[in-house]
Amino acid sequence: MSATVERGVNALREQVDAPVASFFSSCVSCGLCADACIFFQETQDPQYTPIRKVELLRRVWENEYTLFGRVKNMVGLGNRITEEDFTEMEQLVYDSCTMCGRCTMVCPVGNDITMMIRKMREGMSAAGHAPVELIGAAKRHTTGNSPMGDLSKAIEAQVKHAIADTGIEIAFDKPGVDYLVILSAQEIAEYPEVIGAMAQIFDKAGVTWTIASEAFEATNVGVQIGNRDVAKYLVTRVVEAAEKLKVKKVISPECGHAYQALRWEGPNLIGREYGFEVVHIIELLDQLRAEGKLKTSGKDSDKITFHDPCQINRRGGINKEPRRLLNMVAENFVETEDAGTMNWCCSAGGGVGANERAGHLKDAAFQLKKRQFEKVAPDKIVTMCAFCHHTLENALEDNDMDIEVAGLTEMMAEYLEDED
Amino acid sequence: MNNSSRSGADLVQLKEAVANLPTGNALPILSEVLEALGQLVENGRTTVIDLGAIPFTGGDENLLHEILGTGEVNAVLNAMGESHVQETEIPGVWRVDHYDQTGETQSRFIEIAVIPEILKTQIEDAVRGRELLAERLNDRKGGA
Amino acid sequence: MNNPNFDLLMFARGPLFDIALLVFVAGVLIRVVEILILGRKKDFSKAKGQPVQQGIKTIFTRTFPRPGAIKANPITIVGGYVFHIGFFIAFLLFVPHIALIEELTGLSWPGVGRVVIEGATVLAVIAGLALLYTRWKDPVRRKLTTWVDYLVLILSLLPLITGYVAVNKLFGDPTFMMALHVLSVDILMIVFPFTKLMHAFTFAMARYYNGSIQGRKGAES
Amino acid sequence: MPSSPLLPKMMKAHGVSRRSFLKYCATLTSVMALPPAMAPKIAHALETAPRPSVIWLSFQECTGCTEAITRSSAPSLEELIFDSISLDYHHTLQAASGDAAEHAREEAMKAHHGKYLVIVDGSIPLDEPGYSAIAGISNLDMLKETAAGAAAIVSIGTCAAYGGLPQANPNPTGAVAVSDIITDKPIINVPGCPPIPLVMTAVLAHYLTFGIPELDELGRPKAFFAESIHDRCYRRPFYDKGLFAESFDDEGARAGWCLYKLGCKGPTTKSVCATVKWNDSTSFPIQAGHGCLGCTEPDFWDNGGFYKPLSAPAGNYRRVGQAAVVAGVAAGAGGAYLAKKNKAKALAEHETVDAFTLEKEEGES
Repeated sequence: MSATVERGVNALREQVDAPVASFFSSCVSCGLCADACIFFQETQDPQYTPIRKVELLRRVWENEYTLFGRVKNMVGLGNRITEEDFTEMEQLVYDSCTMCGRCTMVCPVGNDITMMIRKMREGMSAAGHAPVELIGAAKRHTTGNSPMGDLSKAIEAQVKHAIADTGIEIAFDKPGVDYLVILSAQEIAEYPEVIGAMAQIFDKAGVTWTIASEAFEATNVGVQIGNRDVAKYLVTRVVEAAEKLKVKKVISPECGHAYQALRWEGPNLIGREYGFEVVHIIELLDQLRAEGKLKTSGKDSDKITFHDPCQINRRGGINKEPRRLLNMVAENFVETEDAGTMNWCCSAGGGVGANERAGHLKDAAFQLKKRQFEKVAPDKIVTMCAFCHHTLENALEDNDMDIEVAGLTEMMAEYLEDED
Repeated sequence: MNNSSRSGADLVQLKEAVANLPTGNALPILSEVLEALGQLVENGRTTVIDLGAIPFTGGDENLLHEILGTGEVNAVLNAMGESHVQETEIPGVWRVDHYDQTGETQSRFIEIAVIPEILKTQIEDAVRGRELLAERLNDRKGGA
Repeated sequence: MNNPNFDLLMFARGPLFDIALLVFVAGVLIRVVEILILGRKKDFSKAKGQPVQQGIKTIFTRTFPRPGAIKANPITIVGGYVFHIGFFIAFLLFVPHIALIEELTGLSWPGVGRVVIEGATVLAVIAGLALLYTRWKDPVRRKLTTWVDYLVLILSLLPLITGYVAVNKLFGDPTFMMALHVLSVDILMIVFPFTKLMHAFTFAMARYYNGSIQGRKGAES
Repeated sequence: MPSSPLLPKMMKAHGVSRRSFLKYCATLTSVMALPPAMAPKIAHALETAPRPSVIWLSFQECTGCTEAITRSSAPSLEELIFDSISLDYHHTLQAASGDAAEHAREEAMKAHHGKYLVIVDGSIPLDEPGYSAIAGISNLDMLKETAAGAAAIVSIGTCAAYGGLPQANPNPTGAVAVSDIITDKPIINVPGCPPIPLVMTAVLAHYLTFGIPELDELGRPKAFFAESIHDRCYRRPFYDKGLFAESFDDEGARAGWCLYKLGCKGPTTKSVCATVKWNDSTSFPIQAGHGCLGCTEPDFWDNGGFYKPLSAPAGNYRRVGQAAVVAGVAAGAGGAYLAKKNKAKALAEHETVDAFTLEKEEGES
């Protein structure tokens, strides 16, 4: 066994705990997770059955964490994990899974398969089998300050732009404010309007906030690759900046995996509780709404539907908040089939979008979304994840569908009540 | 305990009701009787059907009785316990029920015959009868 | 002279049952203790929802499929329901079985009549055969299924079939069929801890963990 | 020794009419599951069959079988049939004793060699001849000697048929059944503790009229041992309805509910007790409120306890269960300890990576 294979197996070994053991003990191979998977739905290829994607983790558990498995090993019935095993799993663990979490919701015995995919990726990445694009992004983020490389100049420019547009002061590295805003690279590069939108809303609501010049990037490719060392390294930057600035809360932006990385994984990656709280931007907006600090006037007359980002709704618990906000500004709000907790993935989350090898799978998966959108025929799709936004926009264009995509924060800012 | 709230009277009723549920065996038996009656009429052949050979409950008995009815001849034998021999409303079809000295049923038959075998005087008994009669006459003569 | 059928029944009720009980109880405990002691790391993230409550709730709510699931997998879900419910009616509400459990544990409850038991048995067997069919025919399940899965499903059906045959005296010597029935249960108990039959115990743990992981985040489960 | 038919004379002497006899034969056909039309033929055969010589051997037994067949409440035809045989040796019943008794047996064996019928009640001890001997002759020797010239053997009672109570664990005398010793003669087993008198006489009647009846794999006449007591039990509807007595004095017991939970062995016991019944068809154990003990089956004494439900396990399950709990928890903890050690080792051996060490090592296959 080569050193990297051993490193991979060891990483899997580190991941086995009571939940994993109970999940594998409980699986009866009923196959119901298959229908929950967007890639199986659109290809009908049984290899994409979610539970099959965590087979290596299952083998490590059986071989090393059960007495009966140990006995089996002793009599030579064990099944050692090889380089080929890792290679074979690559396309199942990375290409055909967006960690959307639908399988976790339907498993009749309650297996959190998505969590186990996350654990599988620990082994895969340690064994050197993460997709090259994601490794590249990790390198860029490590040496620079975002997965797209060094975005220092870009964010400075975008903030300046926003100040000019809104006439509201936005300060970098201002200590003692209530909130630290971090952004996803996608927003900085593609949808910078969100900065101005936040500035306007916060200004009206009297929220004090800042951006850290050292740590403005919210995304964490370490979580997508599934490598806890890389993820820890990246999340530490934000934690350190927030604690240095002594903010009360950090706002997780409209980005799915960033919310998972910062709010739910981060404290466990660094092994301690934060000195601040994490709140999602939409949670905050809904809270401001409830407090009467977010008021809108007028409504969009377009037929609007909402796309739930998996990591924020299904795996993040933010479900009613965006709908309450959207109802303030949308006159003609319609839901797609399965909307809410069981919404289908945009087709490219969990690192699939960056993975060129997975292109055809992503395109196939989008066909499901396409059919759902066609049924509703909206003028506009609103979402709360910049990467979903990006994916939908491109896929709609590829499929010649003339539907606008918008971020929810931006949309709320658009209908902010003018102060008299 | 199971159903402990049930009253005793209900239980007895239930027990009887259960014991008397028809098994559905009465009708096939009656078809057999009809066939046997044909044999009797055409060939003079006698048939005996053993009601003890199949599950036969009170409910079945009732149905049997309802269809066969009660006929002209009704004989009670006293041969080591009673035997009831009764012609049904269907001439040629007889019910023969044997009881022991304590009145418990021993066996139950339907006999399709001109006259059931058991009613006929047995020659062996007649032999003894002749002896007995002769003896009694002799006694009377001797006494006179 | 011996009655070989009765001897087999006594073997199945006696020494083999003892062995089966030992393997079953010890095996199940080994596996459950093994899982529980393994534990999980403390979660440092600040809980938004209520992980413990939602974990417990999910043990029950996950019993019901999500809307649309039945339409997509009618045989697996309906068959799964009928099989489980039928199996447990026949297992837990047939009075001779209650007598067995009472003998072992001192616990007892009212049973039901033969019509219900036999109806449940027949339905469970039909459902089990349907599950076997879909395992064999459906490409997803076929790919997932190992020979042990087939074995386990067949072994789960045998007590139902042999019990029905023995009680109804369909064929064979009834004592022999009763012996086969008890034997089939002994075998099922012996393979139990080594196979996916363990889900009968670990499903509650799995559902709890699922619910508590989701519940911590305030997400549904 | 007389061998001419005795029955008609006996009947006459007892004032029993032939009609009564015919009625008895009709009941016999019903009991033996023979066609009813056979009744007159049975009557005729019984009347004309030569009176057979019977040697009755009593070994390790309690005389209950003899009691059952000889002690009816009223003079019965069963007795008549029993009386119609030439019982040349039965050391409990015969007047002769000592050498004279043994002499009668030897006489009968000599006179009817190859034709006499041997009836045995009681089991035969094999461990020590002295455990049971008659006139200095061990049971084993007497059985072998007597069986040698017999036409057939009827093993009356479960002791003779299957070893019965003397054979019960730990079988101190090494008791065995007749069929364990005699293998070259037809043997009819009429088990029961004791057998139903009517069944004993019906078997005798069958032997006298038609020879050896059809037997099951345990040597029992199928006519009496084909169906289980459970199948013909009048309490069966309660079993089917799920109504069971929980104790001998509860409401269910008084209402006549099924006795399964109180240990009734009816489902695995083959006999006609539920239909033919006992004491001139008055009752049978289940009707008297007690479960069937299974006395017509081999090893009935050791088949898991009279008051334990048939479905309950019969072994050392309580001790085994406790041991299993201890062993399971201990082994599980042991397994978990190994697993935790394994995980701790894995965590200790964790090789921290960064974005630049995520790629595979060079030179790998």
